[in-house]
Amino acid sequence: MIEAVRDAIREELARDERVFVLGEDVGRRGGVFLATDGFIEEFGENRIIDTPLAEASIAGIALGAALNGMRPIAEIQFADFIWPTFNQLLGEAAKARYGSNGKVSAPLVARTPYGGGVRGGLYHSQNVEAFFAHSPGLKVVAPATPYDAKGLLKSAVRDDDPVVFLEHKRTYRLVRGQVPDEEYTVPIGEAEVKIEGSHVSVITYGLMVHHCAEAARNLAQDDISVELVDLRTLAPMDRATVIDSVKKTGKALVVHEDTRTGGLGGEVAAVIAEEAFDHLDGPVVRLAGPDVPAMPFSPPLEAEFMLNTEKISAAIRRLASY
Amino acid sequence: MIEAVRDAIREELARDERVFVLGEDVGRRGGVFLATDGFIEEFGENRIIDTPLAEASIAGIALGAALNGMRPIAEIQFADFIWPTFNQLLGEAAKARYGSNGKVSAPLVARTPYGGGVRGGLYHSQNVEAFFAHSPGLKVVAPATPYDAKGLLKSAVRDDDPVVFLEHKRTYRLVRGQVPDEEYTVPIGEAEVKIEGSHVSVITYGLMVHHCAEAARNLAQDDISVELVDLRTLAPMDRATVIDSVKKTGKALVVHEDTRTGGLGGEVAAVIAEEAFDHLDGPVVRLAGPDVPAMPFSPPLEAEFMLNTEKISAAIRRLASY
Amino acid sequence: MDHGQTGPSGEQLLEMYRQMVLCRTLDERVWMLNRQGKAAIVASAQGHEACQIGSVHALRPGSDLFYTNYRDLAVLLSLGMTPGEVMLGFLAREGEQMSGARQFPLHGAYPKLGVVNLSNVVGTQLPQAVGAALASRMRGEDTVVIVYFGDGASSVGECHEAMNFAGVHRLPVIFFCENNGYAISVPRHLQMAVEHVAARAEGYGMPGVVVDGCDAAAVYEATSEAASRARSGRGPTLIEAMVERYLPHTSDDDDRRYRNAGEIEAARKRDPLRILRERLLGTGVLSEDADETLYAEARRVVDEATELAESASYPGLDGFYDHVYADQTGGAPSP
Amino acid sequence: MDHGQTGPSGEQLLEMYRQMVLCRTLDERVWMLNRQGKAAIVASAQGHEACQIGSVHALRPGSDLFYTNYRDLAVLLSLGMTPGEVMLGFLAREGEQMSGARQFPLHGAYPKLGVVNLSNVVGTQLPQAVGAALASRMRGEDTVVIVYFGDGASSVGECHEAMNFAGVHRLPVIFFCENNGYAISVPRHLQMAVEHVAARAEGYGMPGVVVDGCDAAAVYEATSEAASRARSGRGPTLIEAMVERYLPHTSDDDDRRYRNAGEIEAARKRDPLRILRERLLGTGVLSEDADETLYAEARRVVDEATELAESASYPGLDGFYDHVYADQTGGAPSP
Ligand SMILES: Cc1ncc(C[n+]2csc(CCOP(=O)(O)OP(=O)(O)O)c2C)c(N)n1
Ligand SMILES: Cc1ncc(C[n+]2csc(CCOP(=O)(O)OP(=O)(O)O)c2C)c(N)n1
Ligand SMILES: [Mg+2]
Ligand SMILES: [Mg+2]
Repeated sequence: MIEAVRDAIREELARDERVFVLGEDVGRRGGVFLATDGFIEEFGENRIIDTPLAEASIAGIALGAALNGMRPIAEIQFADFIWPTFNQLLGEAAKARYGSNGKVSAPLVARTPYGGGVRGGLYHSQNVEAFFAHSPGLKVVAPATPYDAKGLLKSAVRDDDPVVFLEHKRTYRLVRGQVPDEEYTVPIGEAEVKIEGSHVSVITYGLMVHHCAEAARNLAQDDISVELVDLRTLAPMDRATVIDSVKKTGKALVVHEDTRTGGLGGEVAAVIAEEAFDHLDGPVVRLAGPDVPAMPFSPPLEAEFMLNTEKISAAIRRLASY
Repeated sequence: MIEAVRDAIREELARDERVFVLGEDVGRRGGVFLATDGFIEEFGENRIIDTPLAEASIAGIALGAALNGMRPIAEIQFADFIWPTFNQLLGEAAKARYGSNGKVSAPLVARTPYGGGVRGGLYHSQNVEAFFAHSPGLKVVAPATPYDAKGLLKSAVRDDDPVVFLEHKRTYRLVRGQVPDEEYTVPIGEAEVKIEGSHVSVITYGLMVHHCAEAARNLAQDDISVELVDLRTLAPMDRATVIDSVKKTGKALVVHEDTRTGGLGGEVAAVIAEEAFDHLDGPVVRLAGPDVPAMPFSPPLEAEFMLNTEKISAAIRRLASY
Repeated sequence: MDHGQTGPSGEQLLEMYRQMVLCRTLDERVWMLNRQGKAAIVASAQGHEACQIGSVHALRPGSDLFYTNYRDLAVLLSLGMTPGEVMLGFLAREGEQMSGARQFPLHGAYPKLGVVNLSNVVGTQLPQAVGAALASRMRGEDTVVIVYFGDGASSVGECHEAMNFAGVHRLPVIFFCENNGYAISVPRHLQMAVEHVAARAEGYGMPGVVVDGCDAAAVYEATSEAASRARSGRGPTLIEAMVERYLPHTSDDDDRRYRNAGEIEAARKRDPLRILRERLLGTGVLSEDADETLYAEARRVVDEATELAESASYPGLDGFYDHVYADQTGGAPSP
Repeated sequence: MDHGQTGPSGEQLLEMYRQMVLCRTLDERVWMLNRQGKAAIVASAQGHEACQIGSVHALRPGSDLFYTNYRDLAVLLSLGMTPGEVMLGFLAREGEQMSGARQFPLHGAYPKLGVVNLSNVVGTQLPQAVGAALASRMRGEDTVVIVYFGDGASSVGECHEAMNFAGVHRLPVIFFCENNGYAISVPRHLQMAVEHVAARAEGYGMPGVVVDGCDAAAVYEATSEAASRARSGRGPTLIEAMVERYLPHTSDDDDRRYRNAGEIEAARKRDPLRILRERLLGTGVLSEDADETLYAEARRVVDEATELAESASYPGLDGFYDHVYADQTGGAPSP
């Protein structure tokens, strides 16, 4: 997965002079996850900028450069440190086009590794997608596979609006997958049915796509047919694909790693409860992280927080037999 | 309403030496909405602190003082300027107790005027409740009436956990109501059925309580009986009161001024779709602000953004006849 | 201070004065319209005109970039925004240039004038200006970016971050602080422990210059020097223009709560229009008659602007959903 | 520097040295445990011991407050945290004191020691420390609050805001910057445009003191002076202790990507243990034999701590939901 991210950025840097990278340790260190490994040698320190430790200004400088014709890719080292960017990303970038009545564009990408299951403890495991997805004017992308990551990141760089690009850090090394040699992009704003099925729709994104896919494969042996929808883009959300799936299956399970209350699953469930109500054969169920402040460090506590294939399978089973 | 807020703070300052106020212009100016009018004369500049213009540190200093035995009430002048506090409020304060395994408490209150309909334009009208309500460890309160405002604010000051206290600025002068002379509090965490009814449950909070109440009164004349639930506390949410109401009426309309996608209405709708599914006689409908970045300034544009009694009545009618 | 070599010519000063008169006349009018209930909100530029106009004249409108603050009416007029355009903003009418009347007056963007003022959020413009300078330099342009902000804004974390980055990368930025001694009601001694914001410049590796912001010529010179420093790759400068705010913070404020009459009286003595007028009369560049004419002309222009705006309609609802994203009707083209 | 009047006694220096030896021994052990796959993450204090321990000795453990950074193992040991407690944290076991193993080692709070380190988020401790000082002063206590942070943290907006507020209100805070020249891989010249973080102090109305952070005695003196300044109501001080980080940023880092061997070699020459050892041997306060004994004792203590932690179990799941709010099982009482 990390290779897909790296290749996408490198190709965009090579393709378009307006693209540049800024963030902490993106230069000689190559990024703490090596997303920009070797870039400073290849593109020079004018285009690969090691910033001071100051997230608010990383976002603000990226925004200023974007308003002035560039296409910055800002790396926020961990999503847990992204709060100081809200003033610039939610407050300013999201509203730049609307607030100028279309006079300016803010085509920046803010990439950040998020999510847990990597022994990151409270402050290297957080999920932040719900915050960004509640900000009209921003686009929010959270790919699950290397193919999607590369194609969506390239689309994000080319997009004329600010895009928050969320990379689940557990997928960086865990998830492998084919990525074509030839140039391609994946459009922002389209969910994908990753597995077709007829009994229960499971709607999810990011790392959970893989756990849900495994659960679906296991349950197939018990003749429970799961349709797996990967949102891929969280905002603007592809409601049509979600609704179509639920209309077909009549049952919906929404899954995310993020804590439950106020999470993105509420939005998905609400859309279903409103737009597919007449097709529902059971409650819209959410399976999500527990409502504790964040994911603890010690192994058993971390495991308790994280969803996994077993927890997901059990939830699907319960819903299927409703 | 503003008097209720002012009285609550003044009484708590008088009651408990650990309580103090900090924020921009809270001193001689008495706050831009006069929530602290006359306080500096009454309590002195050691307890009513005019801070530099720096929201991140207003929150951080309040947190540090709370950890060290005080009970600060921090005023963030407008909710639109609250993003820089996220690092301290969501990142630190919300996790202080959990992250120290209960060793420390962070009993601070962060008050802020929010919401629109006051010709505030993009940057003096925003709703921010959904962000705070997605942070386990924080409590979030959004009263609609003077009675609730005073009683809940006093509870917030006495609470041992960090509380974000949201005051809809349109209610400051618009809304009047009885407040008893004697000391009372309203418990955090309890919704209130403001109007009992049988056909449709309307779940809302803040300014919208008043528009919904008016709609309910109007619709009563057409024999549509509305049950109006005022959440009052947004987190932790009183799900039981919501569910009980929907079980009774079978229909639910969730209303908020905040933009729709990712708003708190999603959470409410999802809870209903999951926990009251068997009792539903119609889709769970959300009526909310439009998905544009924020509320525009020019009068007709602002009016287009805001919900009002007519829009709410129409939505209730549609749902009642489903 | 020596106004010789780098100082503005008499002609330039006269033009600055003309713009100051126009700004003052317009500013007084919008304040009046507010009191009549016609303009929802006004943040007056009165007292700040000399530093705003003096700084603009030292730069290159058309190629340089101007990250303005909400109190910068004089910057905008000096750059060529018309009083009619300004007035459309204050009355929130159709045709408003910077935000389509979606925002408070003077907020949004005016790309043709090189102006960006995205929001009301104090301090956010500072890192944006630094990013804009970085972009220009990456393309090898010799653009200078000036960013205006108040003494209150100097306390914001993003101000520190922006200055630090500009210092590290020696970016062509002029940090222009209009220090009027107040952030709404908060006076200097509660805002900072030092006399001058400029005292911070050294810690960012840039010069900090304190200048009398009521003296257009002095500001012109300080800005010229900062601009040539920036253009020659020597990096940013922090200019602190000491000015006075005689009026309440905005039309929503009541400054009697925190300022006494004597203090305001004293501040009025430093009226930049009076100072420049006396100088121009003294050097014979301006006559009493010509001064009268300037004011009469300003009143005429402002009358016209008012009529234009009052007869304009409010924006329609057709475009309400436009410009949320680029790929919607009317979305801005990619830059 | 004159170590006369205000300097530490030979006995004090010997005790500091003993703590430094213990810290180094423990630090090397946890690093080894990381390499064995037993400790998930380590941010080593090696190279920083003298400044951490020297500063603690100049303060009043028990009543002063210590807002620590993640690299401050020596501060914690000096305050009285036991090696066993430390080791429980590195192995994330039941009984860990600061966070119940919910957080990275050394994060959370240890109220009995006056220690708060809520999170891994760089810079957040600065305004919190300022708020703590404000609280103490409101109650009329003569507490001093010291807050430790790195050169990288100096760039964060909240650092500026915290220092500004402390300056305005002359709060009893010591801002203690452990400047090791790197923030992970980002070297000083990309972090700031000046040589020293201390150059910023003046802009906040406080003294800025640069001190050799490898010299425990010098740090002791500088901190003593700052503490007496703070206690006598004269406000905050910014101390910048120049130290070296010989090891990678953390056990997750690979510093060969951005530092050459020669540079690290040179840094090692400033090993604070060697420097203090030579001084103590020179003044006869320490003998080679006694030094051996100190190391042997440290190894014994660290062995014991390791055994204790390795034989401890992981926390159970019973308390997983505790301490989200006070009104849940086990919630902390109101302060
Ligand atoms: C981040 C933020 N906090 C608070 C406000 C409310 N506010 C608007 S202007 C202002 C004072 C600004 O003072 P200063 O920077 O000195 O500029 P001046 O108005 O004096 O020109 C305040 C507190 C805001 N707009 N943004
Ligand atoms: C706000 C924030 N941004 C980024 C990080 C990731 N990070 C952890 S330590 C560090 C470098 C800190 O450098 P410095 O302050 O100099 O302390 P040092 O590690 O050198 O002692 C970074 C970037 C973080 N923890 N918090
Ligand atoms: Mg000011
Ligand atoms: Mg460092």
